[in-house]
Amino acid sequence: MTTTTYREAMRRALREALAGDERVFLMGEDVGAYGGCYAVSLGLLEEFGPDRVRDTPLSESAFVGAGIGAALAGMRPVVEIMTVNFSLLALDQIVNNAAALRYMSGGQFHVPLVIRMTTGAGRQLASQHSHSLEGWYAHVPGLRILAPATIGDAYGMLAPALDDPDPVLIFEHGALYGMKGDLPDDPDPVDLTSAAVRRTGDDLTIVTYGGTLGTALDAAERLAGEGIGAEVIDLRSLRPLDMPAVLASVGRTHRAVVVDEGWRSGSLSAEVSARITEDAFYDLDAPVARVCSAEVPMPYAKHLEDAVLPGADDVVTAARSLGA
Amino acid sequence: MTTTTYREAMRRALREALAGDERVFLMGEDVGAYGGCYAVSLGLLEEFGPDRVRDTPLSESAFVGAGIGAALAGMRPVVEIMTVNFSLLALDQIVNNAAALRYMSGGQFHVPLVIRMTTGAGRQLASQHSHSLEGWYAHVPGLRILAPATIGDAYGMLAPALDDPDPVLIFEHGALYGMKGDLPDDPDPVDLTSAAVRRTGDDLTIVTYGGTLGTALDAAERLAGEGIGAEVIDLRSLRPLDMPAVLASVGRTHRAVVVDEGWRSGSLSAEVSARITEDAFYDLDAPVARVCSAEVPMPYAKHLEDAVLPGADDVVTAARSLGA
Amino acid sequence: MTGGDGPAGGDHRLHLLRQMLRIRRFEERTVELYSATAIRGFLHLDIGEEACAVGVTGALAPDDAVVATYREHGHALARGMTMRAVMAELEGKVEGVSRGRGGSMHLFDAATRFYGGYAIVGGGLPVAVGLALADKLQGLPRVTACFFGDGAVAEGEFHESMNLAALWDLPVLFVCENNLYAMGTALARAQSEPDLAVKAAAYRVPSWAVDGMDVLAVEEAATRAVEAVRRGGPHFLELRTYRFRAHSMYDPDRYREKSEIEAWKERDPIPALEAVLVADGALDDDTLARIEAEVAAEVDDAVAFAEAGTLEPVSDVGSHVTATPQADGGLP
Amino acid sequence: MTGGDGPAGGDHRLHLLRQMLRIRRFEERTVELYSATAIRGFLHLDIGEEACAVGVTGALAPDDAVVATYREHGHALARGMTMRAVMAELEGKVEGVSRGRGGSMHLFDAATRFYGGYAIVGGGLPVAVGLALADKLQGLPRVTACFFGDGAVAEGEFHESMNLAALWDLPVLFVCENNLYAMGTALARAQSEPDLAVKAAAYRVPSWAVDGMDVLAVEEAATRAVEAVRRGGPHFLELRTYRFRAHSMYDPDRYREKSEIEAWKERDPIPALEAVLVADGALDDDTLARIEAEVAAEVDDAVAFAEAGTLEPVSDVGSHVTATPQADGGLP
Ligand SMILES: Cc1ncc(C[n+]2csc(CCOP(=O)(O)OP(=O)(O)O)c2C)c(N)n1
Ligand SMILES: Cc1ncc(C[n+]2csc(CCOP(=O)(O)OP(=O)(O)O)c2C)c(N)n1
Ligand SMILES: [Mg+2]
Ligand SMILES: [Mg+2]
Repeated sequence: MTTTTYREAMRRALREALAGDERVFLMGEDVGAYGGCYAVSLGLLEEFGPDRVRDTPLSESAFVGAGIGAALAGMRPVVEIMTVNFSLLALDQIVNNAAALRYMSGGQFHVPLVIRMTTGAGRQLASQHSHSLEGWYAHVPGLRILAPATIGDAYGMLAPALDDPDPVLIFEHGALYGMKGDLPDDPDPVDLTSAAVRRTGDDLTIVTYGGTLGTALDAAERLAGEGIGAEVIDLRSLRPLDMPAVLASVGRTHRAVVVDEGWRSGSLSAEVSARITEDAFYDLDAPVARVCSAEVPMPYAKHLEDAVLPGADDVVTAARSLGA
Repeated sequence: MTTTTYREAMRRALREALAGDERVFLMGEDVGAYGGCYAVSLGLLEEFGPDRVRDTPLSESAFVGAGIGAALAGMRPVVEIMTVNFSLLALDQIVNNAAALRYMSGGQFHVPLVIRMTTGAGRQLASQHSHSLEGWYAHVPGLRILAPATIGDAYGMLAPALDDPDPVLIFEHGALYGMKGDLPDDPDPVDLTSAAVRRTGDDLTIVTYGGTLGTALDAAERLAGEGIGAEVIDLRSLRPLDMPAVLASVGRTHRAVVVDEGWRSGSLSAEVSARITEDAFYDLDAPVARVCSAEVPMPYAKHLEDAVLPGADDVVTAARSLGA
Repeated sequence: MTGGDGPAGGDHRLHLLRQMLRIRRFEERTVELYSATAIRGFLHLDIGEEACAVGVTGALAPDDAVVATYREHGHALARGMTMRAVMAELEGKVEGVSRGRGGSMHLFDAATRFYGGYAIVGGGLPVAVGLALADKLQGLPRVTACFFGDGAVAEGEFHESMNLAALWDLPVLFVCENNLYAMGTALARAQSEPDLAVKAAAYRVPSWAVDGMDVLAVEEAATRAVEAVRRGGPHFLELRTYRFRAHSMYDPDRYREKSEIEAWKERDPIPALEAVLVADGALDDDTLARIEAEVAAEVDDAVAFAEAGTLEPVSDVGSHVTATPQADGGLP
Repeated sequence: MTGGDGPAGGDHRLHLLRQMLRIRRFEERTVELYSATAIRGFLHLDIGEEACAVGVTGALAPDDAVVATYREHGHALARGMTMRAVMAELEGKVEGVSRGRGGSMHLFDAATRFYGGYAIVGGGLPVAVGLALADKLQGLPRVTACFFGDGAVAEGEFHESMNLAALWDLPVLFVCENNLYAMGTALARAQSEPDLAVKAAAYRVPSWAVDGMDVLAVEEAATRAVEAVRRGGPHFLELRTYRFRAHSMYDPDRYREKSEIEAWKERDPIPALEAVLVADGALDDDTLARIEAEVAAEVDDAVAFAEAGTLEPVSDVGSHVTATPQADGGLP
């Protein structure tokens, strides 16, 4: 067991992947000489050299597409898009090529590509640098979408993602990189397909992932103080969704709040809410509630950003409103 | 009253806009010499000249961004993106600039831009040319999203969209251009903010828009034959959503099916479903059902495409499953 | 690598002729099939441009890779996909190269390293860069030939891909089939600098401009270019060509003068090569008639094969989205 | 158009000096405020590059437009935003140029036609093209100056925007502040052709390369370039400059040699201009001390103003999303 950070856990996973498989290489803006925009890849250039830790020019579409091509030809690229905000420039490659190639080639080709990117707000980066768009990616058939919320997942999701013969996108919330915690020296392999119950409770299910897991756990703690037992489910995989896990919990608690950092309308929470209603309507004692970001481009000022983002308060209020 | 087509109605609206306001110009790939990919702008180049009906090179990001800049400086551009599939290349401009400029400039600037694009499948155009991504755009604060499903709306939405001081996106379903119908010589102005009840009924509400309105109406007709009265609501505006209209209907019928052509997970239907549940839970006699496309990149073969797309059969089946 | 029906006899030029004829006759038949609604969707014909596909693929080795656009019947056939499997694809049959899921715009073939069939203009270029990057990283002396049109040159992906390939010295042959139009938009109305070689130079990518109506010239230039790429770094080949038909079956072709089209038809690559061969005594009427008959038979056979083909069961529509089926698939 | 505190006296060069000092001292103070957490988010400093912003904006007319990047304090101040309003913005106060919503990366000002403040690299270029298109369509003899970095040149939007501006002959002055790095990536590791003038030529856009550490040279070149743009068509100005500080406050600056930074600091544009002025007898110690004192007072005043500023009420957070508030706004 070692005390480490989310950032270091991710780095350890990258290092082991690079060391363990010649086909793996890391590519993206400033992953090398700069040390990684969020220092995730710090030191890897020195260790593995510029062919395998490859700085790219500012050209998101081309280097993501190059990752697709390299994957098609037998490599196992890990492409870092510095943040989800910039990924829009590469979205065509992801949707129309990475996600579709297996299908439209009738199964002849496949794209064993991992794309990592930072997502989320909370650091006063304003309107163009604060998106949470992983819900969009979760809309696209052919992709697997992961959101590690813990140190264990930050470390443990990369290896199975690289083993997946299809494209996997990993969304790392920018506010988590500094999070500290323990990581076993030889952690168990992670199962990418299942959600995790991060706290148990009988009165209410809080469904969330990534950057808002902490928010949900804080809210659960406060609700416990009021005698309300909240179960917290970390989705972990946003596509496919582990609905059996969610439904099992809601089947017991009869109430659900879905929390995510995206804008509410058209958020991933909408999908989770719709599915709970579709599959557990008669189990529900109250409508599924959602706690998301206010629907505004993110303002810079801290008090405004705080107001826009979903907080533990908002989750507690929503939970109470369900009469749990 | 004239008999016309959806395509001609759109063209008439464009012609009147160009004739009526010097600030209006149309810009996009092949809007001029080619006559418009779907012949919407046929003849307008000859009538208004190349400055106002402006062919662009294949560079979606730049010409959409140029529309934003021109709008900032007082023009009223109508930018045509040939199809929604290509709009991913311009998505950064739309999300990070068009939608955000008013907010992040503290209200100093605004972007009176209209973007039109074709959406949808049904013409065997396969995986890269069959998307229905208007639901993604409806996620973005700062945008107004319209989906004309009738000839009246094809004609009538453009003028108020141009009057809107903020960016408006109009999604024209490719299968509708040839649709025939009547248009008054002097139609009433269209209210962009309200949904339309296209058929009344007391047993069930079908909520849809754009290309699947016909599907919904067919299904309603068949349900009528079974003694089930389906009310059909055409959302018309996908952002903001006219939820009062939807809720008023569901308040009477107690059952709802939402139909759209997007992939189900993360679709606009998810949002509509979640909102109905949130706001009318205790009115519902059954969970809200969704009928969407199968979650696959669109296959070329006709029988497969037909199977993937939501059809009247699927809507009827879903309606029956609600016990209406 | 050669496609089709075996070795073409002693004179390699006869082989090139046959390849062009295969494409021409194949596509002529697809027009009929389109009218008969056996083929649907978008259908973009290569007619007039056959020398490009034939000349360039003729210069490639079997384990080189090809990336093409939605206008790729010619490339697919020249590269070695069978006419049967391509025709079956166009008819949406499971015997098609892409199981009937791709259609005309998305031909794929692992056996010939034909990586598609991209219908978003410019979208194939980054993929080609990546294929070449993999080769370079693996130390494989392979070349990736990436076809695209003059219209694609305006897209940001052209710029980004040229730079990346040049910066990293990757074995990509960029082949621009400059047919002077992107749908209805003439090159000079799309590019402030219509000389594409100047653009290539801006990335330090060496370039050739070649008469794309002359298959011998194309093959020769492509051979030199492929060699150069194999020795190191990307090269750019501009093939000056012309499509005789409209952009797609939907295009009323309003934007070109008839006289312009007629003038280019005078330079049709097929009669042009025939004339050279006849003048050399390498081709006579009988031989030509024989080749035409063989090609016609191959086309007939392909159509028969496609029509006898089967439709993929609807219940399989969710397969091949991912290796392991996802619960989110399935029918509506 | 000049910003700041009024006319600078007879010698225009003193005005340029003052402008550069205003930017330098302003930004030095922002570093302190960042450490004190009064400023947060990303903060990108112009220090070392002041001659670019000052020289180019000096060449613009009042109704010309400016489009800039996230590294735009200098451009905003030189263009005429008040130090008070910019500082208030950085402190997130409603008195800020963008009401505290934009922060350092998104400075906007309608009065000076300063259209932002774009933080997606390359994202401002198409907007600049559109501003110029509007001017051309309206017959207004205005110029749009569009600033961006060397890193942006690799993005597809650079390519598309240059082509569009050149093809349509639009009055855009493309100003590339080539500081040799995009974050940690040196230009030569990002561009196969690092000579940016060659790139401009690929669009038939005339270009100038200028010493970006010499404000007089920048202003002179910019003046000629702006005139040329006003007469017709885009021009490209490469300003060879260097940032003395790290990319942002987060950047540990591991990728540059200390000696390289020191060598460039020898060419600091402020002492360089001072030396010229002193040699000419146009500046003496007293005058310099007076200017420095006035600038220091302006900075102090701006900080006091910002600190006394107010926070926008949280209840207003949903305003200015659209003209008419949408029901979908509001708090979580
Ligand atoms: C990104 C994108 N924009 C627009 C289109 C629509 N479109 C299809 S082909 C085409 C013209 C392409 O011209 P060119 O690259 O010269 O190839 P050609 O068709 O002449 O072979 C256009 C505009 C598209 N498929 N993709
Ligand atoms: C599209 C995009 N990709 C990546 C980033 C992250 N990023 C911010 S600034 C920057 C470097 C830009 O370099 P350059 O254009 O030379 O401008 P400079 O910062 O040197 O002034 C990068 C990579 C971004 N903001 N936008
Ligand atoms: Mg062309
Ligand atoms: Mg730079």
